[in-house]
Parts: sequence; C-alpha cells; structure tokens
Amino acid sequence: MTWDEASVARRAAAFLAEHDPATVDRLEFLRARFDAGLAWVHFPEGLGGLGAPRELQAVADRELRGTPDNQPGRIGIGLGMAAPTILAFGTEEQKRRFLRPLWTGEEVWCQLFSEPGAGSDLATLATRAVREGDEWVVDGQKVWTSSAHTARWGLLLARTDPGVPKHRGLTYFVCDMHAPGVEVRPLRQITGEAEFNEVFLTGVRLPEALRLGEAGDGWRVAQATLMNERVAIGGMPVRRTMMEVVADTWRSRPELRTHDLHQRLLRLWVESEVMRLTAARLREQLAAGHPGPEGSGMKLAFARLHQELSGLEVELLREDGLAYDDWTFRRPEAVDFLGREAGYRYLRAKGNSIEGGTSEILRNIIAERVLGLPAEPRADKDVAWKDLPR
Amino acid sequence: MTWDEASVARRAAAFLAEHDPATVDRLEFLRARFDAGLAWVHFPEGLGGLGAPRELQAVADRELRGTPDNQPGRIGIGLGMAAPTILAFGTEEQKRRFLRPLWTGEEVWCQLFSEPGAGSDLATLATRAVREGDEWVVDGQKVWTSSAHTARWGLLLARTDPGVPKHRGLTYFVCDMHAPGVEVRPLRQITGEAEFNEVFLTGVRLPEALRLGEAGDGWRVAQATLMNERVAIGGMPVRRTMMEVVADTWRSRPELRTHDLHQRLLRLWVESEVMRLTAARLREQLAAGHPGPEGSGMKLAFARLHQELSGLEVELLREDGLAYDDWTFRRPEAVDFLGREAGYRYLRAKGNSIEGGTSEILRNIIAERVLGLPAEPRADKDVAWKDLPR
Amino acid sequence: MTLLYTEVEEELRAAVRDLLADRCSSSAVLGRVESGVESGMPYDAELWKTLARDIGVAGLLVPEELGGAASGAGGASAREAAVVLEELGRAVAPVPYLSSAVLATQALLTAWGAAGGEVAGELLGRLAAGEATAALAVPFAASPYAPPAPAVSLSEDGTVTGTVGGVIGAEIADVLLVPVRLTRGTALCAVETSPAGTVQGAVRVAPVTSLDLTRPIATVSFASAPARVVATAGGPETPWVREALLRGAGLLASEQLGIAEWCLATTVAYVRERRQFARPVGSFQAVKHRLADLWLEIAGARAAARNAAARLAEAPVAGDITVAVAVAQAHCGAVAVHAAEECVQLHGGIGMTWEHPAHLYLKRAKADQIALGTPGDHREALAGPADLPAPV
Amino acid sequence: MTLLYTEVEEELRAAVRDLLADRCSSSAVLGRVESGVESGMPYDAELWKTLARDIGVAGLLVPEELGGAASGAGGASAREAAVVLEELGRAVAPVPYLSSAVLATQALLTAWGAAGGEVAGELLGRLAAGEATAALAVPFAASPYAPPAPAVSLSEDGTVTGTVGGVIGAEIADVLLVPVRLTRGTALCAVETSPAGTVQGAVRVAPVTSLDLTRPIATVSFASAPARVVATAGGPETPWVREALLRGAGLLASEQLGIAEWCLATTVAYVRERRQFARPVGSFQAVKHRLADLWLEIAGARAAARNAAARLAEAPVAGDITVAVAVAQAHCGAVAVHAAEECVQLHGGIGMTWEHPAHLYLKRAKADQIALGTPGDHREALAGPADLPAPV
Repeated sequence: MTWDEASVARRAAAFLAEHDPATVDRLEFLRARFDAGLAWVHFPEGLGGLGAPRELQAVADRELRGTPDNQPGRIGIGLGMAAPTILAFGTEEQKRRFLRPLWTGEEVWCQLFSEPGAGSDLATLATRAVREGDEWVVDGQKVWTSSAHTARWGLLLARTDPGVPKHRGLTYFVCDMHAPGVEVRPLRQITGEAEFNEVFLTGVRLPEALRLGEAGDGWRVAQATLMNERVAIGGMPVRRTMMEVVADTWRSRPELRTHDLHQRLLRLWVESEVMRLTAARLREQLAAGHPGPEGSGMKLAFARLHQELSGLEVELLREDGLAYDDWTFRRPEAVDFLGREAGYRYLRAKGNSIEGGTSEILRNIIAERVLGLPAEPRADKDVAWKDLPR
Repeated sequence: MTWDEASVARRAAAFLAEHDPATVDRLEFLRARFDAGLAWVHFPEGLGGLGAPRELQAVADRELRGTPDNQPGRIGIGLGMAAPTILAFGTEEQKRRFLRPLWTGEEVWCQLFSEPGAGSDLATLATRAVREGDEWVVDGQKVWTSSAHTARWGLLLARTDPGVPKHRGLTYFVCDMHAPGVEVRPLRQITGEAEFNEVFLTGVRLPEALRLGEAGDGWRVAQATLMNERVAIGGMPVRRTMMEVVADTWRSRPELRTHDLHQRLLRLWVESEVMRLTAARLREQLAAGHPGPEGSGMKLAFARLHQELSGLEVELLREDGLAYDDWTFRRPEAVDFLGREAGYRYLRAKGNSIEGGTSEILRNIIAERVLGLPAEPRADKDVAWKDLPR
Repeated sequence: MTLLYTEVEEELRAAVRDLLADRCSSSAVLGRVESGVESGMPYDAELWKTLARDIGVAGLLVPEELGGAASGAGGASAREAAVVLEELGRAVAPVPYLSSAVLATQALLTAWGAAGGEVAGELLGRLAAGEATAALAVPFAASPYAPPAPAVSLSEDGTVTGTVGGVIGAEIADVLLVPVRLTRGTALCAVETSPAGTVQGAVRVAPVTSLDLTRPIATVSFASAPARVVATAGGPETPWVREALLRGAGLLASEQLGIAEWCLATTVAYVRERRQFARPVGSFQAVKHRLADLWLEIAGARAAARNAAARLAEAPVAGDITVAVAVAQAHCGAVAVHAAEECVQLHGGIGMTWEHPAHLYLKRAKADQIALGTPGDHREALAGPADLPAPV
Repeated sequence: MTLLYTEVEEELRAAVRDLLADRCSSSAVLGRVESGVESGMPYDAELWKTLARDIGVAGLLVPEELGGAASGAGGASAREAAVVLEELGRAVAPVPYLSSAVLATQALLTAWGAAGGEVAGELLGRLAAGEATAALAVPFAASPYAPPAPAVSLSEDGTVTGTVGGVIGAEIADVLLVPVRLTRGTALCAVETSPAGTVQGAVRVAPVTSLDLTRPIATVSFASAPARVVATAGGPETPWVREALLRGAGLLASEQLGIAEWCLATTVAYVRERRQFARPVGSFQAVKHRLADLWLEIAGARAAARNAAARLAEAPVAGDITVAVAVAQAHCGAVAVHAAEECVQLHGGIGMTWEHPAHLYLKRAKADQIALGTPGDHREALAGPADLPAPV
C-alpha cells in the first residue's frame, strides 16, 4: 500500500489502542512498536517499518509523543550508523537478528574504525582478520571508540588481504564485544573525562555469519556508515545552540561587555544565523531529493562556529573563565555542552574539527567532490597495502 | 686598507672638495662619485666602491646628502637586481661596461624573467635561445616587465637546452633592448595605468659577450637576482606607511567613525607596529651576519597589511570610497601609493601578494626552508623540460 | 516559505542568463566601460530595454493592477527580482535595474501605499511597462539605518533646487525621485529629465569618476526644476527613502551572491586548467582549501540572500524585515569582496590586468560593500533584534 | 637597544633550559598536575628552589644593592627575566616565577622606589635570595588599565580582613602582598603565611578548580591577619598594583612567546613524522601554509615581546611603557592561543588526549589570554597613544 499522513496516523492510533503505554512494560511497548512498523516507517515491513516515505516518520513520532522512547542519545551509533548499514548490506538473517534489539535499545553498538596509525587515512588501517575455517581471527587496536564499554556489538573494519591496494583488502564485520580477546580501555581527553575508548583485539574469533557484505568489499560498506555519520552530526537536534548559551552569558553580565567583544559577538551571531539558514536550505534540498556532499560543509561551519563562540565565552568571563568545573576522570554517556561550563565547552569543541572527519579532510571533500578540483598526486592508490611506506 | 666611519667621511670630504656640486654638471658629478668609490662603498675599488663594509654606505650617503642623486626610484631594478648579479657572475669586462652607467642612471635596466606560462613556476619558462656561431638567437614572450620601455638593458632568462630537466637548461643573458626584434607593449592594469609591459622577442640576436654566467647555469644566476629582489621589496624605504595614511583619514574624518571600524583599525595598528618591530629585528640580524629566508615573511606580512588597510580605507570613506581618482591609461615610472587616492591604493595593493613571488610561493618557502617541512611530491624534477605535461 | 528556487524562478533565471550570455559578455562589458567614460552613458540602453520590456524584469515588484507582475497570490515578488539580480551580478551587467526597478520602484511603492498615491501609481505603471526608467536621488552609500536628511528644497512655485552626490542610475533616468525638505516635514518629488517636460539646464547629471566601472555614481543638481509631489510626510523622516534603502539592501545581497558565484566558478575553472610545477594549480591543497572555504561562505550567502528575498516577498508593504536584510548584507557584502579578491589573487598576474574581467567584479563588489550600509552598519543594526546590547 | 638576544641572555637561557629538560619534562608536568590536585600544591617547590637560588632567576629584577642582579649599568633587567619566562612558558613549568619574581617583586619595587620603602627593601632582599616566595593578592584577570579597588581592609590593630579571588601563586607564598583600603587612600600590606609569624586560620588559601592546570588560581581570605604596611597612597588608586600589572603584562608576552614556540616546534616535528596517504602530513600544502602563517605570527611575537622587555629594562622605575606593553600583549596573547589551537588540531586525535602535553599549553595559553588584561583591553589602551580616537 501507499502510505500517507492519515494512514500512518491511523496505524499509530490503532497501535496505541492495543498497547497502553501506561500499563505495558517499557521494553514490551518498544518491541511492539517495532513490530507494528512504527519504529522507522521507511524501513521495510517486518524490520520495524512500513516501507513508507521517510518524512512520514515525523507523523509516527508526533502521534506517539509522550510514550516510552528508546533513549536515542544512548544508542546514537546504532540508530545513526549501524542500522542503515545493516539494512543496506546485511543478510536477511542479520537484519532480523540485529535491528530489533538495536532499535529498542536492548543492544548498544559502537564503531571500530579508527586506529592510532589510521585517522584521516582510514583505508590504511592495520587491524588484521585472518580466515580460519568458518571463523575469522582478528588482531589489532582501535581507538576513539565511544560506547565501547557499554556496547554489545561493534562495526568493525579489518584488513583481510594485505597484498592488494589499501582500499581493496578490507572486510566489514559485526564484532561481538563480549567475545574473548576484546579489551576496552577508557581514553582520557583534554576535558578530563573519557567519552572514548581504546579497544584491543587479540585473537578475537568471529564466525563467518558476522561478516557484513562481501570479503574485500569493506571499504564500500564503510562509506555508507561514514556518510550516515556525517549526516547524523550535521543534523543533530540541539536543545540550545552554542550561540544562545554565549548570548545568555552576554545578557546576564553587562559589566563584562566591551566594544571588542561586542563586535566579535555580532559577527558570530550573523555567522550563526547564516549557518542556521544554510542548514535549513540543505534540509529542503534533501527533502526534495537532491542530497549532496554539502553536508560536509555544514560540519565544517559548525566546528568553526562552536570553537569561536566557546573561545569567546571563556575570554568574556575573565576571572570566571580562569576556573574550570571539574577535572574528575568520568565516563559520560554523551557529550553535554549545556550541562557543563564555559571551559569545558571550549575544550570539548576542539574535538568538533577532528571527530567524524577532520576539517582538513572535509575541505578536501568539498574541493574535489563539490568543486571538481583535481586530486593531489597519489602514491598509494595502486600499491599493495603491505608495500606502502610507513 | 680597512675602512671605518672616519676614513669614509674623509674620503667623501676630499671628493666634495674636488667636485663642487653647485658647479659641476650633474652627470659628471655622479660619474666622478662612482670613480671615487662612493657609489656603493662595499663594491670593489674601480667598480664604484672601496671594498668597505656595507654598513658604511650610510656614512657616504650622509656626507653627500643634498648633492645630485641618481634618482634611485627610476633605476631600482638596475641598482637592486642587475648590479649585484653582474658583480657576482659577470666577467671583468661586463662589470666595467655595465656598472658605471647603471649607477649613474644613464642606462635603465629591466628584468625579463616571467612569461605568460611561467609565473610561480618560473623554471618552466619557454623563451628559447639558440646558439648560432658566436651569437644567440632569442625567441619568446616575457611579461610583467617594468621599465621595459625606458630600459637600455634587460636581465634575460632563456632556455638553451630543452632536453634536460627544467632547472638545468636555462642560461642568463643581458638583453640589448635596442636590438632588432625586441618589441615592448604596455600592459594595462586594474588601476587603469600601465606600470608593466609585455616584451616580445623575435629573432633577437645577442652576442656571446652578453651571456652572464655559464650556459646552463641560468637558474643559479637567477636565484641571486630574485633573492635581491625580495630583499629590495622588504626593505624599501617609504615616506609614510599605509598605516599612517589610513590613520590620517581616520583622524580627519570623525564623522565616519564606527565601533566596527575602530576595532579593526586598532587591530591593524597593532599588526603594523608588530611588522615594524619584526623588520627592525630582521635588519639587526642581517647586520649581525645572520641573513635568512625570513625576508619572505616580511613580504608576506607587508602584502597582507597593505591589502587590509587599503580595503578598510575605502570602506571607511563610504561615499568618497565610491569615487576613483583617474582611470586614464598612463605609464608611470614608479608605484605611488601616496600621490593617489584610496581606490588606487586598494587596487594596486592587490598586486603586492603577486609581484616578486606570490604569497603562496612565499609560504612554501617559509614552510620548507625555515620550518623544514617536506616538499610536495614532484613530478617535474627529473623530466626533460620538453617532456613535461602542459 | 522555501529557500530553494521555484521552477518559475529558474525559468526567469534562464531567460535572463540567455540574454546576458548573448548580449553582455565580459568583452562587451569591457567595451561599454571604455565607451561609457567617453560618452557619459555607462549603461547599455538597448540591453536594458530588452530586459525591461521583453523579459519584463522592470515590473517584478510592481502590482498587477498597475501593469506589473507582482501579486500576493503567486505572482512575482522580491524573490524573482532577487533571481534577476543574481544574474545581473554574475554578468556585472551595466543596466539600471537596481537603481530603477528596485530602489526607485520601492520608494514609489511605499508612496503608493500611503494616501494620495496617484502620481506614484502613474509612475509605477510607466516603470513596470519599461516605458520609463527612474532613479532615486539619494547617495548610494546611504545606510537604511540613518537615511540622509533631504539636501534639496521645494519652492512654492513647485520647483526643486539642490544637489545630491553619489547617485546611481541618474544618467539614464527619465524620472528622478528626489526627497525634499519642506518647511514642516518632507516630501518625495518626481522630476522629469526628458526634454519634453523640462527646462533647459534645470537638471544636471555630472558623472563622477567611480571605483565601480559598471555602475558609476553621479552628482545630480536641480536648479528650479519643475517637480511633482509624489508623497509627503509630517516629520523629519523620509519613510519612502528608508524603505527603499532597506529593501534595496536586502535585494543587493542577491547581486552580491551572483558576483561571488561568478568569481568562484571562474577561479575554479582557471585553476583546473592552469598548470605550474607540472600540475594543475587547483590540485595544490592550500588552493583547494581556500576555495572550499569560499564555497562554504557562498553557500551561506545563498541561504541568507534567499531568506532576505523570501521575507521581503512575504511583507510586500511593511513588517519586520530588518533581521533578514541585515544578516544578508552583513554576510554577503563581505563574501562578494572576499570572492573577488581570491579571484584576482588565484589568477596570479593575469587577474591584475585590465583585459581580464576579474577587476570589474572586484570593483563592483567593493562598491557594493559600501552601498546601502556597510556590513558593519548592518551588524550594528542587529544588536537590538538579537538582544546583544552594546557596552554602556 | 637591541631586539636580539645578547650572549649573556643566551647563557641564562641555556642554563634554565638545561635544568628544565632535566627536571621538568612533559611527563613530569603531567604527573605534577595529578598530584597537585590531590595535595593542593600545584607547584614544584624543589625545582623552584633550584631556579631561584642556584640559577638566581628570582633576583633578576631586584637591584644589586638589595642582593639582586639588576643594575642600570649592564646588570640584569627585564630582558633577562623575559628570557626566563620564554623558557618557563616553553615548558609550562609549574613554578611561581611570574607570581613571585615578577608580579610581587614589581609591586615591591614600586613601593621601594617611594618614600619609606624599608619593608619593601627587606622583602625584596628575601625574594632575590630565594629565601622567600611572595604573591600579589590581586585577581590574575585584572587589567592594568582598570586595576580593581582593594577588597581587603586594614584594621587599627594592624590586621587585614577580606577575600580576594583569582590569585596565582598563593599556595606556595611565604608572603602575601595585599592592597588594602584605608579610610582615606590605600596601602600595600605584607602578610606572612609561614607558621612562625601567623595566627592559626588568619590566612586561608582555597584552591579553585582552574582551567590552567599548571598555574591554577586560588581564593585568598584574610581574617584579622597580622600585616605590615609596605606603602601607602593618598588617592583611591593602588600605584604598586597598576605598575605590577602593566609590567607583568609586558613580561607575560615572553611566556606567551615560549608557549607558541613550543607548540609550533612540536607540531612541525609531528607532521614531519606522521604519515597519512603514504606521505608525511607536513608535506600537504594546506598544512604547510598554515604553519608558515603561524611562524610569521610568532616572528612578530618575538619582536614585540623583545621590544616590551627592552623598554621595561630601559625604564626600570617609570616612564611610558604602555605602548610597548600593549602592543606585545595584544599580539602575543592571541598568538599563543592560536599556536596551541593549531597544535591540538594538527595532532589530530592524539592532541585531544590527556596523555599528550598539548592540552597543558592550550590551557595555559587560554588563561594567559585573560590574564593581566585581554588582548582587547590592550588594543583599547592604544587608542590614545596611537591617536586613533573612538567614535563619539
């Protein structure tokens, strides 16, 4: 059938009539919602969806507002990256096994891509997966893995053929984070806390059934994950923007105002407004079916603005800017710009131009994919990975 | 003998006693000054100098202040570039022939390096010089040649061997600008005037005696010329700085002031002061015998500051900034930032980051020669010039 | 409200762009610059006639009832005018669109909206039909947040006297709209410049050597020139002028967008072709990153300019358009200059020559930065709406 | 006056650098940060003792007649102190040099220069000899152009009471110099913190969790603490504080230079080694150009910091040093932050980790930007001397 606003709303009403959120257990309710196709309506039937257009998700969410949710902040990687990748490349069995507990939040996911030696140049990664019978044995080290300590599954990219050029020898796996040989260590950041982890993989055995996509096709699968990551970062809903936070500080502390800061703040307010309009226009384009690499531009602008604003806030606060709220080594579940103070925002924002693609890589992408400028001379495209200079 | 301040001063006094500037003809006076070794005291005796330390030139200039000068603005290329190059690489005969009329201003020099296809990548130039007997026959096109229309001689870099890598097949000549086949056409700029020329060389015959340095050694000779060019640009004395010009506008037009402009102007004033101090420190280093590629940094800073300041001045002037002083196609002998108005300064300053080495090339030089960062992968170093992709 | 371009807008763009490609190439504009200095007529009157009459761009802001194309119900609006300005900016076209079809038209629309707007209505009809061209005799550098007091006076005999500097579009105007001071209050007067209705020498347009070669300024003098009163106001303000400057500033952002787009596209094309060190210059990462940053600025300029146009279209007579206009001007004014400066720089020497068109864009962008309020004026105007008060 | 380093200065630098290389490595500083949070003692007292006594850095600004090394005739001066600060900045060394040997010392020098400076002289002697460490109980964020009014009062019984926030170096100070208000005028008082001379609980130093891990701030409270009057002033101003803040700001520029130099050198070394895409990251042109620009900024910082130090050395007691100080701070404050930010960014993820020392420099640079007047304050202070008046 063809779904429209009215029919999705009816479906939601019918679901609510059968599952009273006030009486049904939270997890039961979420599982039932998934089974009713109201988890992500654009997914296929039987996999939490209705095969409806993506924009009708807003109707389902509206109709079910106030009912138990799956705490999307906690399971962002599963929702934003694992789910679309599994949907696109997984076997029927994988989709049935993973998507439901992913969406209900019963199983947390993490992403095992970056390595100490492979950051911007991800395709050069060195974690090996060697086939033994119908298992793969994985050895290597991953880094910058958020949620690794709470995750049940990881999206793992590993090298299965060192004898071919770097992009071609990779395979994508679902890593069982409970398997023997998986060790997770917190990675403390400049903010004092540890959002991320290092993950050491030592003789980790993964059955063939956890391979996602074909052997050697891992780079293509990973591209889908990364594309969704950047869309997720660019489109993240925020309670309040950094501009609003800094503007509130400005309004509440008239004694701190100077002409220097005022002029800089007005500039940033204009930039912030321009970024808001640019993002709105981008969303319109996406809705009209014209997606593009412009999302990279938004992430770039966002990082810059965040850094400028948070830097200005610390300076504006003067004596209060010399203080910090807490250096305790903690393990937060998500970034919280608003629940912490100016110094934290300043330091944490530095990561915005590194995580999920550095600003340098994003500029390369814009230059090459949007503007069509020629690539730099490359020495590593046709050389077997094992023969690359290190 | 070893020269010091007192002996140079005595020499100048003795010279003045014999040549009264009030009665001696201007050109005779200048020739005599050259012959007395008071032209450039650090040059060898017999070539306008005394073999004295360079810094004693200031003593000679001071003692001879108010006497006829050689109008250095008109013959800047001869003084700044041709003279040191001839001194370093010329034969005895060439030095005796060229240096005296160069210094007295009787013969103007120009520089025939850049070509339409060879700007930043000067070594790729295509003007050919083919040997025929004891002559060289030159064909090609040069561009951005100031003073070409008044010049008697040109510093010419031409390709004499296309079969070797680009840096190795070049030879340096003194080009007779009166020779048949030399055609000079004015090149109009965005300011409306034509400081520069295009020079077309068609079957120009130059005797072997006009070759400067060895055949095939032209790149090394040209480096000496270019190094002196950048030193000349960085160290040019100015009557008033661009900062002073803009500050005067600010002071005289209180009704035009805004906080936006005030904050920007204060920033530029600080930058201007920092640049002044940096230049002063650089001069001290040079005087102490520690020259370096830091001069490239000064030219970079100078270009940026000139452009920012002149752009701000036009904006500050508002309605007056919408006007321009003169679009007439003229051929000035020198750049005159002070004798013209804000719009001219704004447009002319755009050239500061292009002429004499673009700011991009200067940043490369700083990165590689000062910071020791690795060069980019090069595809053109070991390929014969004729086989390079175009 | 959408920030995208509608199909109708894209069709209009295509029509304007085709005409300009045909009749307004870079070399044609350079030629016009040369001849314009001599003849005193910087504009291409034939091209303007075709644009105004055949394509109908002059009436995009004028209501249908007066012969224009604008209507609240899906007709033309500031959105379409903005698209025209993008294309004219992209071509630095020497036509009096901004001066006549935007600034003068907006002043008349404000007058027409008030009581006794018959003269305004008649003039708007002539402008919309392309029968006449008008200019607003106000300095182009005037800020909408501090419109200048009228420098011209109206005598009892119905003639005006005085001088206004820095005016655009006057050379080609059949009608000059002049704000005048009255004993009490102000008025907007219309002075005909075409021979039929004028006294010899009563109106003089003296060209000023201008930074912007494709839209120079002029000094306009009135010496007992016969005038019609278009509208009056009781206070010291000139509401028609303020509204024209503010809305003009909002639409100017689209011209600045067009300038920036030409500069980026031309630079990208050049650095893809130009080789140095046996590589395209555009393959050097520093160049790539700068152009990527510029692209991002321009993406922002497009969103801001579209937003301003859409807000103007939603509020055809009044309403709070200041934020949208000020944000667009504060951003786009700087972006156009930046794009033109990068265009000159990344073209190397060739960008410094008179023969290459880059300088036309640099000059236009720099003049536009001053026009209708500087970026600093527009930022300052946001302190109130953004609730970011200045230090006391 | 030279802007270069003299041989004597280079020898001093080598001595300090050798000591720091030995005793103040990055890992040592990180360890001190961890233990300092727990113990409440952020400074390395042993290292400080060696610096102050053995190398003699504490007395560089103190005249020879008081046991220091300074003299008008070729002795030490602000130039040498600046070199020490460069090295301490380069190592983000956790020692109270700026707080004791610069800020407190300058306040005492100003007091000593005035009438009745015996107490000041005695204190300076102890400081110069490295026998005691002092701190100026004034917020580190205070601007020399608007020194705060004293928050502490002096009772008739000779004790002081009150609280001052944002103070550096108090944890390790034997003597706290406190500006106090009098019924008429102000005074500078000296409070001993070491057990012998104090009443239990009369002085409390409460550490504040600070952005700068290697030089945290603290809140200092006095409750009827016995004090000696060092100097008094008749008006509402505290000339010792103003002079200390201004001269401290001038010398802070050298610390900022040291920070920036470490950041650039460390980043250059990293991008030369780190390979991505089978090339050193430092061979990518965008990275090269950014580091070239940073190098140029730092070359400017060196000239400006040297100039400030030289001017301070020329004017040991008073004189017009504002321009040199303000230019140095306006420039160097921003350069250190820029260098530290580029250091973090160009190290990629590794620069965001606690284990890498980059964050220590980022935090120090950001705190220094606020300290002793922001760059904006210093620019503002130049409007007068540069004759660039603000809008009215």
